[in-house]
Amino acid sequence: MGTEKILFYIFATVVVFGASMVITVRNPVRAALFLVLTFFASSAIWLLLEAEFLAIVLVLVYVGAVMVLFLFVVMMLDINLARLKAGFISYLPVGLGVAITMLVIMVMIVGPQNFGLEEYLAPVRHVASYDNTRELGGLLYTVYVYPFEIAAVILLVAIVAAIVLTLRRRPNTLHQKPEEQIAVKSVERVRKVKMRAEERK
Amino acid sequence: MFADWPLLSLVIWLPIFGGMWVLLSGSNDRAQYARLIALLVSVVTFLVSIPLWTGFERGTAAMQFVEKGEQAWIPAFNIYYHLGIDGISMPLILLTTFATVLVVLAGWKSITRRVAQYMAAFLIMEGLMIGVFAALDAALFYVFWEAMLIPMFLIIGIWGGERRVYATIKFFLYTFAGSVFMLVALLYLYFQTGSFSILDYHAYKMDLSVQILIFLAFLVAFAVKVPMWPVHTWLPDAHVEAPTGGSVILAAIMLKLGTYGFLRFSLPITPDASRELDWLMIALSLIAIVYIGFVALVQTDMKKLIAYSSISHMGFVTLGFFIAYRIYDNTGSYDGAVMGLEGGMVQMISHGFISAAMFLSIGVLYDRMHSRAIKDYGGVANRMPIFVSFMVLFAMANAGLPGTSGFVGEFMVILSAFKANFWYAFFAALTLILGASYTLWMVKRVFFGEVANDNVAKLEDINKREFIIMLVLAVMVLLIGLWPAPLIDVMEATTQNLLQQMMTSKL
Amino acid sequence: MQSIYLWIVLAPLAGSVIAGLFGWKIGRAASHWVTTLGVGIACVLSLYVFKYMVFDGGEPYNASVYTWMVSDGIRFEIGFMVDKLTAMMMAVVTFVSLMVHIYTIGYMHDDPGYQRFFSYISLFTFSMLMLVMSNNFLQLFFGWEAVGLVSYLLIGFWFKRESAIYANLKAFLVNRVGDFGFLLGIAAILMYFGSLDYATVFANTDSVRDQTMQIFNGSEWSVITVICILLFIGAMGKSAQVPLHVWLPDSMEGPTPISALIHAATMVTAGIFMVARMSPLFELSETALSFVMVIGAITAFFMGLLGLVQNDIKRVIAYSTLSQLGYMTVALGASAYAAGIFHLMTHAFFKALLFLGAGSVIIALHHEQDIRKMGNLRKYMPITWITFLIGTLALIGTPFFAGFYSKDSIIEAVGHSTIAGSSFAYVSVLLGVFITALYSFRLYFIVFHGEENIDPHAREHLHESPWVVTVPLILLAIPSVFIGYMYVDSMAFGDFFKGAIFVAPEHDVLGQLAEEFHGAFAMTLHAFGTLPFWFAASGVFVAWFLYMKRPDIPAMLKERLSMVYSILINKYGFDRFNEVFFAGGGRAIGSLFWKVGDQKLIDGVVVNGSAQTVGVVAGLMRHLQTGYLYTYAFAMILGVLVLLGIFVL
Amino acid sequence: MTNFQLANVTPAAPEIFLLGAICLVLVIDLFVADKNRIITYFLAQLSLLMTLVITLFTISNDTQLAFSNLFVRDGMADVLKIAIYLATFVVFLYAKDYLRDRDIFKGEFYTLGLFGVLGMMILISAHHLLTIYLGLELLSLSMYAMVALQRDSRSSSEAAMKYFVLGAIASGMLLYGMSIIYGVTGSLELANVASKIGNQVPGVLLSFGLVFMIVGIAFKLGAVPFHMWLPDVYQGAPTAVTLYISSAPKLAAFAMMIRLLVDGMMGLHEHWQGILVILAVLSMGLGNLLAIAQGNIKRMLAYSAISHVGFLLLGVLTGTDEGFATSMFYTLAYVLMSLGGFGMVIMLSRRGFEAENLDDYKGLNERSPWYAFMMLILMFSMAGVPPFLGFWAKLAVLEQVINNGMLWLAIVGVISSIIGAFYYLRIIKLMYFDKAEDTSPLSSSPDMQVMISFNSLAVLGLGLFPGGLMALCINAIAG
Amino acid sequence: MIALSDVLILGAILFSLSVAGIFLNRKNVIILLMAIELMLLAVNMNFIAFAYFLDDIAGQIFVFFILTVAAAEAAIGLAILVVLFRNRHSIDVEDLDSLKG
Repeated sequence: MGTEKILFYIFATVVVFGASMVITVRNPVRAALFLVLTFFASSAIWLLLEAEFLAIVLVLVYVGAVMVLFLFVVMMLDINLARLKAGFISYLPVGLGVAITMLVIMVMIVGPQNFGLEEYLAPVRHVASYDNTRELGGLLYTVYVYPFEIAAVILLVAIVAAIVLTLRRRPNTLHQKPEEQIAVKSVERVRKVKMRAEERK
Repeated sequence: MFADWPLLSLVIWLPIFGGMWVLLSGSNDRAQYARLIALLVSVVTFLVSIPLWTGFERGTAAMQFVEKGEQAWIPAFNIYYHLGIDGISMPLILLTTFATVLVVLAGWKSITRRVAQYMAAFLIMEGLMIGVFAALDAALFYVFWEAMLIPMFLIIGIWGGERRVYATIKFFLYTFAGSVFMLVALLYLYFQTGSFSILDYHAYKMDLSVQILIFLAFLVAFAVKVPMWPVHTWLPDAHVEAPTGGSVILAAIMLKLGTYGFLRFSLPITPDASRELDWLMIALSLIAIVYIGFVALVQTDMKKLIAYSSISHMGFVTLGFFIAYRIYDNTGSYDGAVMGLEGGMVQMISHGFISAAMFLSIGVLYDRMHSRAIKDYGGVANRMPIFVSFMVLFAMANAGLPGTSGFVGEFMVILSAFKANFWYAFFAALTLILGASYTLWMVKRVFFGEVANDNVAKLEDINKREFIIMLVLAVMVLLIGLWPAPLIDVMEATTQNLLQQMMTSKL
Repeated sequence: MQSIYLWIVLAPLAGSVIAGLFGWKIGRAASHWVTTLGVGIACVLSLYVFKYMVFDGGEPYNASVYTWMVSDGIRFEIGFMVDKLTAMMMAVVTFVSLMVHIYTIGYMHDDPGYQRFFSYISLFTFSMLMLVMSNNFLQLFFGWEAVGLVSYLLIGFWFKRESAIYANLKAFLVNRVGDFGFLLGIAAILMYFGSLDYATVFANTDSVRDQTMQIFNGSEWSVITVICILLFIGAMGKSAQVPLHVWLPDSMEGPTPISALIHAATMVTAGIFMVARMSPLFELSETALSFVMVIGAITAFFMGLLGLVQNDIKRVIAYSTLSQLGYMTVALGASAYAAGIFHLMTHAFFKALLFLGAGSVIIALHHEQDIRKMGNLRKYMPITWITFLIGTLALIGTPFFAGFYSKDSIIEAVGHSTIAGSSFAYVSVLLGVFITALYSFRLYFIVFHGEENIDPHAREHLHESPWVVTVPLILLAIPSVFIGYMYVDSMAFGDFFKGAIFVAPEHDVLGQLAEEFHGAFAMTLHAFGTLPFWFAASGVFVAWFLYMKRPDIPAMLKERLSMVYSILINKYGFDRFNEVFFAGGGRAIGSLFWKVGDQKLIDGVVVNGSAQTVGVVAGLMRHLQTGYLYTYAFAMILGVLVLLGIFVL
Repeated sequence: MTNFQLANVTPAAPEIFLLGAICLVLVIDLFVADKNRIITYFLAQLSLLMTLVITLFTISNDTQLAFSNLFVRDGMADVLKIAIYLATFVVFLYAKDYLRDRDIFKGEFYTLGLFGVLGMMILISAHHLLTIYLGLELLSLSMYAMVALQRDSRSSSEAAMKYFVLGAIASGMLLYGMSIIYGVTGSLELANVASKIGNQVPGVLLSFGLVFMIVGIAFKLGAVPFHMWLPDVYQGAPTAVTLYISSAPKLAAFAMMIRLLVDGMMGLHEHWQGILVILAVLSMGLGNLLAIAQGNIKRMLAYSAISHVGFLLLGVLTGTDEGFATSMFYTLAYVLMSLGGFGMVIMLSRRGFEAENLDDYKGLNERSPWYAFMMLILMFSMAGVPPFLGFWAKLAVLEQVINNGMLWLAIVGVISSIIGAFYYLRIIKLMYFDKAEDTSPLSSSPDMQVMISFNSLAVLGLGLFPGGLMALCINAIAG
Repeated sequence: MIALSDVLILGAILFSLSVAGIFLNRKNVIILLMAIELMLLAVNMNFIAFAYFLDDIAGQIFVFFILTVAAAEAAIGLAILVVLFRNRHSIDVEDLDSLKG
C-alpha cells in the first residue's frame, strides 16, 4: 500500500465523515461548515488524481463563494432551529435502508470486479512539466469554446434570475433617488409667492 | 348523367359544411334562420343522394361511385381518401339522408334552446355517418366512425333529459371503449398488409388464431354499437335522455353502423373466425331477441321500451348474418344463407324507419306532455285520433305485422334460421309474441281507454308538419312491407358476393 | 279472370281506404255507401266466380299478381289460386260481409266512429279475401295476420272501454301464439320444399313424406308431422281451439256486427279453411290428424258446456261458435275436410244470423246484453224472433235446416274414422249435440219467451229494428234454412272439392259414407232414427223444462253443483292460468332480467362498478402525491432502485 | 488542440443570433418604463421571428457538425427548433395579458423565456454529453426562475422550490449516468459513444449508466415515477409559465431523449426499450387515472401531460426510425394541444380570478359558444378522438407499437386512453351541459382571440390533413 | 496505487449519502441544497477518476462545467429559497405541502 493510497483513504474518510455530518447535523451553519470540510478533503483527493486546477477551483469557487453564499442565506433567514431536527430518528431506518440498498447496488457495479486495477491500470504519472491548467485552458478556449459560452450564458441567467427573484422595492421603504436629486432645478423646488404686505394698522 | 360526379363526397361534405354554415350563421335570436338553412341543407342532401339509388347498377357486387384520390391522403400510412358503395351501404346512405330531413323537421318547434347548434350537430353527424357507410379505407372509416360520437355526445348532453350527463358519458365511453379495440385490429391488419384498404383486407389470408383475435376486437366495437347483449345498457339510457331527434338518429342509423361493420369487416375479413365463433353470435342474438324482449315488457318509460325493442330487433340482424355456417352444417349447402343476410339487411333498413317513427311519435307526445312515463298517459286516442292511427300502424310494424316493413326482415331471418336449427327459429319467432306484447301493451295503456287525466284532455292532435313526417314514414313502412323486391334487388349481388367471401376459407 | 279477382279484392280495399282516410271529409252516408258498394261489387263478382267454378265447370285459376321479392333464388309472390273451395269461401265471405255492412248502417247509426268502422270491416273483407284467394303461404300469412289486425282494431273499436282494449290485446296476443307456430311451419315448408307456392309444395309431398328431423336430441320426427302440427297451431289460434280459445269470448267486446262477421262467420274459420287447403300435407301424417281431432273434440264439447252458464247473450253465442269450430276441426281430423268446410259454410250463415239477431235485440234494449234482463221479446220484435229461431234450429241440427246436414255428416264421419282419438271424438261430438241444443234453446227461451225482465225505461222505446237490420236477418235466414239441403249432396259427399281437397284413400271416411248416401231427403228422413237427432231433441226438451217449466231447478242445480258451476263460470281456469302464468310470469321474468340482469349485474357491477373502481383507485392513488418533497425524491430514488434492480442486476 | 476550427459556425447561427438578441432585449428592457413593457414583448417576439428566419436560412439536407463536434444540425433539429420558436411565440402572446393583469409583466419573463429557448436549442443540437448537460441546465435554470416569477405567490414559490430540488436531483443522476458512460466508453461525444457501444463488452455497466441517464430524461418529460414535480409545478406556477413549461420544453426533452438514446446509445436499444416500456405503461396508467381525481384544471392537464408522455414513449421504445418519427409527431401534436389548453385557461382568467377550477368552465357554451367549441376541439383531440390531431398521434404510435410486435402494449395504451377519455369529457360536460355560474363575458385582447382560435383550428385542420406534418417528422428523423 | 474502483466507491458513498440526506431531511430546505451539492461532488469525483484513469482530460473539462453550473444553480436555488421564505416565513420541508393530490 503506497502513500497515495493511504492519503486517499484518509481523505476519503474525511469526505465520508464530512458528508455524513452535513446530512445529520442539526444546525445548518454547521452543516455548511462540514460541507466545506468535505470539499477540502475532496480537493485533496483530486490533487491525488492529478486534477490540480479543478482541486483549486473547487476550493476557490465552492468554499470561497458558494459556501459563503449558503452561510449568508442561512444567517439572513431567521430560521427557527429548534424545530429543525424533530422526527429525524423515525425516518432514519427507511432512509438508511434506501441509502444502503443504493450503495450496495452501486458498489456491486462500480466495485473492484469492474473497475479494479486489473481492469483499469493506474496511468503513468505525468511528468512534472505537465501543466494541468494550461492543458485545460487550451481546450476550454478552443475545442470547448461552445460550452464555455453556454456556461457564460448560464451564469447570466443565474444573475438575472437571482435579481429578479430577490430584488424588490418595498413600496413604503424610504430610499433616495440620486438622479432625481441631481436633476432638480431651482424652479421646480422654489416657488415664488407674491404676497401682499399686511396693512399697517 | 351523375356518373362522373363525386356524389359520395357530395353527400358527405354537403351536410358537414352545411352544418358549419348553420353553426356560424345562426345564433339564438335567429333560430328560424338556422332551421330553414338546416332544412334546406338536409333536403338538398337527400336529393343529391337519390341518384345513388337510381344510378346504382344492380347485379354487380363491385363497388360503385368509387372515389379514390390519386395521392394518398396520409402517405405515411398509405391511407387513401377512398369511397365507394355497394348494395349493403347504398340503402343505408339513403336511409341516413332521409332520416336527417325528418329529424330536422322533428326538432323544428320542440328545440328552442341553441337551435343552430342543434341543427348543425345533426347535419354534421349526417355527413359523418354517410362517411362511415361510404368509406373503403379503414382509417377513413374509423375517423368517421369515431368523429360521429362527438355530435351525438353533445346532442344527448345538451338537449337531453334529466340524467343526460350520465347517459351521454356512458354512451360515449361505452362506444369509445368498444371502438378502440377495433382500431388495434385495424392497425394490426395494416401492419400485416401494409394498407388500410378494406378491400385488401378482404383478400388477406390469416391464421385462425389471428382471425379469432381480430374477430373479437371487431366484435367488441360492433357489438357495443349494435348493441348486443351484454353491452347494450348504454342504449336505453342514451335513448331515454336524448332529445327526439337524437333518439331517432341513434336508433335509425347509429345502431346500423354496428351491424354494417359485421358485414363490411367481420364476415369477409375473418370468415373462419366467424365460422368458429358463430355459436357465440347466435347465442348473443337470441339472447337479445328473447331476454331483451322480456325486459322491454316491463318498462314504464315509453322511450326505454322502444329502446329495448330496438335491441331486440337488432338481434335479428345479427342472427341473420351469422347463421350461414350453421345452415351449411345442418343442410350441407349454403341455400338460405343469403336470405338470412338479406333478412338482416332488410331488418336494418326497416328498423330505421320504424324506430324513427316510434321515437318521433313519442317525441310528439313528449312535446305536449313533457313526460315519457306510460302511467302519465291513457286515452290519448280520444284527443289525437290521427296521431294514434299512425302510431298504431307503427306499433304494428314494430310488432312485425306482415304488410309492414317490420315483417320482411324478421320473416326472412326466421325462414333462414329454421334451416340452421329448429330452435334458432323457435327462439327468434318468440318475438312474434314478445314484440306484440310489449308494443301493444304500451299502445293499450297509452293510447286507449278513457282520457286518463287533465293533461291528456288538453292534448291537441298533430299539426301539419308532424303529419307530413308521420305520413312519409308510414308510406315507407308500408311500401317496404308490401313490395320489398326493389330493396332486395339492390342487395342481391352484393350479398351473394359476401356469402362467397364468407364461404371461402382464408386459412 | 285475373281482373275479376283483382276487382274482388281491390273493391273492398278501395272502399276501406276511401272511408278510412277521407271519411272525415265525405261524411257518414258517403262512407257507408262507398264501402258497401265495394263489398257489393266483390259479392256480386264472387257469386259470379262461384257460378263460373261450380256450375260452368271453370278451370281452377293459379297465377301470381306481382313478385313480392326474390331472395336467395326463391321467388316470393303475391298471387291468386281460385278453385271451388276458394270460390265457395269467397262467396260466403263477401255475402256475409255485405249483409253485415248493410246491418251496420243501422246498428252503428249513432256511433261517432261510424266511418272508421266501415273502413275496418271493408279492410277486413279485403284481408279475408286475400287469405282465402292466396296461392302461397306467404300471402296466406299476410291475410292471416291482416285479419288478426282488423280483428284487433275492431274488438277494441270502443277504445274507451277498458274491457274492450283488454280483450283486443288478448285476442292479438293469443293469435300471435298461433302465428308463432304457423310461421315456424312456413319456415319448415320453405326448408323442405324449397318453395312457398301451394302448387309446388303439394306436388313435392312425395319427396318429403319420409324425411325426418331432429328437434330434441335423439328423437326423430317426421317432417310432415312437424309441419302439420306447427301449421295447425296457427289454426288453433285463429280458429280458437283449446287452449288458444281464450280470446274469442272476450272478443265479444267488439260491436256486434263484427262478432257476426269476424268472430263467427269468417275469420275464425280461416284455420279450418287453411287445414282443408293443406289437406295434401295433413293426409300424410296421421299423428297430426289425431292431434287435430282430439283438440277439436275437446273444444267442441267443453266449450259447449261453458255456454250453459253464460248470461251474456253474445257470449252464449260465442261459446257456441267455439263449440262449432270444434266440430269443424274434428271433421278435419277425421279427414272429412269437405264436411268440415260444408259446416263452415252453413255455420257462417246461421251464426251470422244469430249474432245479428242478438245485435238487433241489443240495440232494441239500448245495449243491454244480459239475458236475465230480457224475456218475452217475441212480442216486440217478431222478425228478429223468427229469424233467431231459424238460426237456433239450424244450429242445433234440426233436420231440413242447414246445420243438420253439415253437422250430421261430421258426426257420421267421425264415427267412421279409425285414427287414434276418433272414439273420444265421436263421444264428444255426440254429447256436444245435446249440449248445443240445451244452451241454444236456453238462450232462445229466456230471451224470447219466459217472463219479461226488461228495464222499464228500455221497454218504452222497445220496437222492432229498422229495415237495414231486419233485411240482412231475413237474407241470412234464407240460406240458413236451405243451403244445407242444397249442397249436402255435392259438398259433403260429392266431388265438389275435387282437386282442391285431397284425401288419402285409407282416410276417406266421407267416401265410405257417400256409398250409403242416397240424397239429402233420404238423409233427413234417416236422421229421425239416429242418436244425434234424439240428443238434440232431448236437449231442447230439457231446456224447455228447465227454463220455461221449472225455472227454479237451474238455481237449485247451481247450488247443488256449486263446484261444477264454479269451474264452468271460471271457464276451467284458462284465463286465470294465462293471467298468472304467462302474463304474470312474463312480467316477472322481464323484471328479473331488467332489474337484476341489466341494472344490477351489467350496469351495477360491470359498468358503473368498473367506473367506480377507477374512481376509487384514482382517489386512493392521488394520496401518493403527498405534496412533500421527500416523498417525491423517495419515489424517484425508488424508481431508480427498481430500474437498477430489473435491468442491471 | 488538434483539428480545431472555429470557422464552421454557420449552422449555429440561430443560437448565436438569439443570444445576441436576448442580450439586446435585456439591455433595452432596463431602460423601458413599466408602462411601456410592451416594447420588450415586441422585441422578444421579433427576436423569435428573426431566429426563425435565420433558422430557415441555415436549413440544409445533410447533417452538419460544428464546434468540434459538440454541435449538430440535422433535420430533426431544424423542425424541432422551428416548432419551439412558434410555440414560444404563442406562449408569449397568450401570456401577455395574463402577466399584465397580475403585475408580473416584466422583461425578465421574456428574457428568461428566451434563455430557455436558447437552452432548448442547445439541447436539440447537442452532439456531446456536455452540451446536453449545459443545454438542459440552461433551460432548467430559466424555468426554475420563471416558476418563481410571481414572487408574492405562496404556491408558485413552493412549486419553484420543489421543481428546483427535484430537478437538481434529476440532473445529478443524469450526470452520474454520464460519468459512468464516459468511464466505460471513454468518450463524451455521442457518435464516439455510439461506436464504442457497438464493440465493447460490459453491457451491465452501460445499462447501469443508462438507468441513471434515463432518470434525467424521464424527469424532464415527466414520466412516472419521475413525474412527481409535474402536477405541483403546473398547478403552482403562474399559468403563463405553466403554458411555457408544458409546451416547448417537451420538444427539447424529446430531442434530448433521441440524442442520448438513439444518437448515443442505439446499441443499447434492448436495454432501454424495457425501461421505457415500464415508464410508458406507468405513465399512461397513472397519468390518466390520477387526472380523473382532479378538480383543478391545471393539475388535470398536468396528469394528462404525464399520460401523453407515456404515449410518446411508445413510439421511441420501438427503436425504429418510424417509431421516432411518430413520437416526434406525437410530441408536436401534444405541444399544439397543450398550448391551446393552457391558453384557454389563461383566456378565461382575468385580474383577480384564476380559471383553475373545473367548475369555472361550467356553461362556457352559453358564455361563448365559439371558445367552448375551441376547447371542445382541444379536449377531444387530447382524448384521441378523430378527426383531430391527437387521434393521428395516437394512431401513429400505436401502429408503431403493433408493427414491432408489442400488441399487448397497444392494448394497454388504448385501455388507458378509454380511462383518459373520461376526464376530457368532463370538461366538455361542464362547458356544454351545465349552467354557467359565472356569466361575466370573456375579455381578452383580439390577438389572443385570433391566436387561440387559430391554435384550435390548427388542431382540427392538421387532424383533417395530418399527412404533411407526419411526412415532415419522418423526413426530419430520416434526414 | 489508488484503484479506480476505490474512487468510484467513494463517489457511490457520497451519492448514497446525499440521497439519504434528501430523504431524511424534512425540516430544512437548505440542507437539501447542500445534499445536492454533495451529489454533484460525487459525480465530479467520478469524472475526475475516469479522466485520470482514462488519461483523458475531457472528464476534467466536464467537471469544470459542472462546477460552474453548480454555482449558478446554487445561486438560483438560494434565490428561490429567499422568495419562499419571504412568502412563508419558513423553510421547513414539511410546510411545502399546499400543492398535492
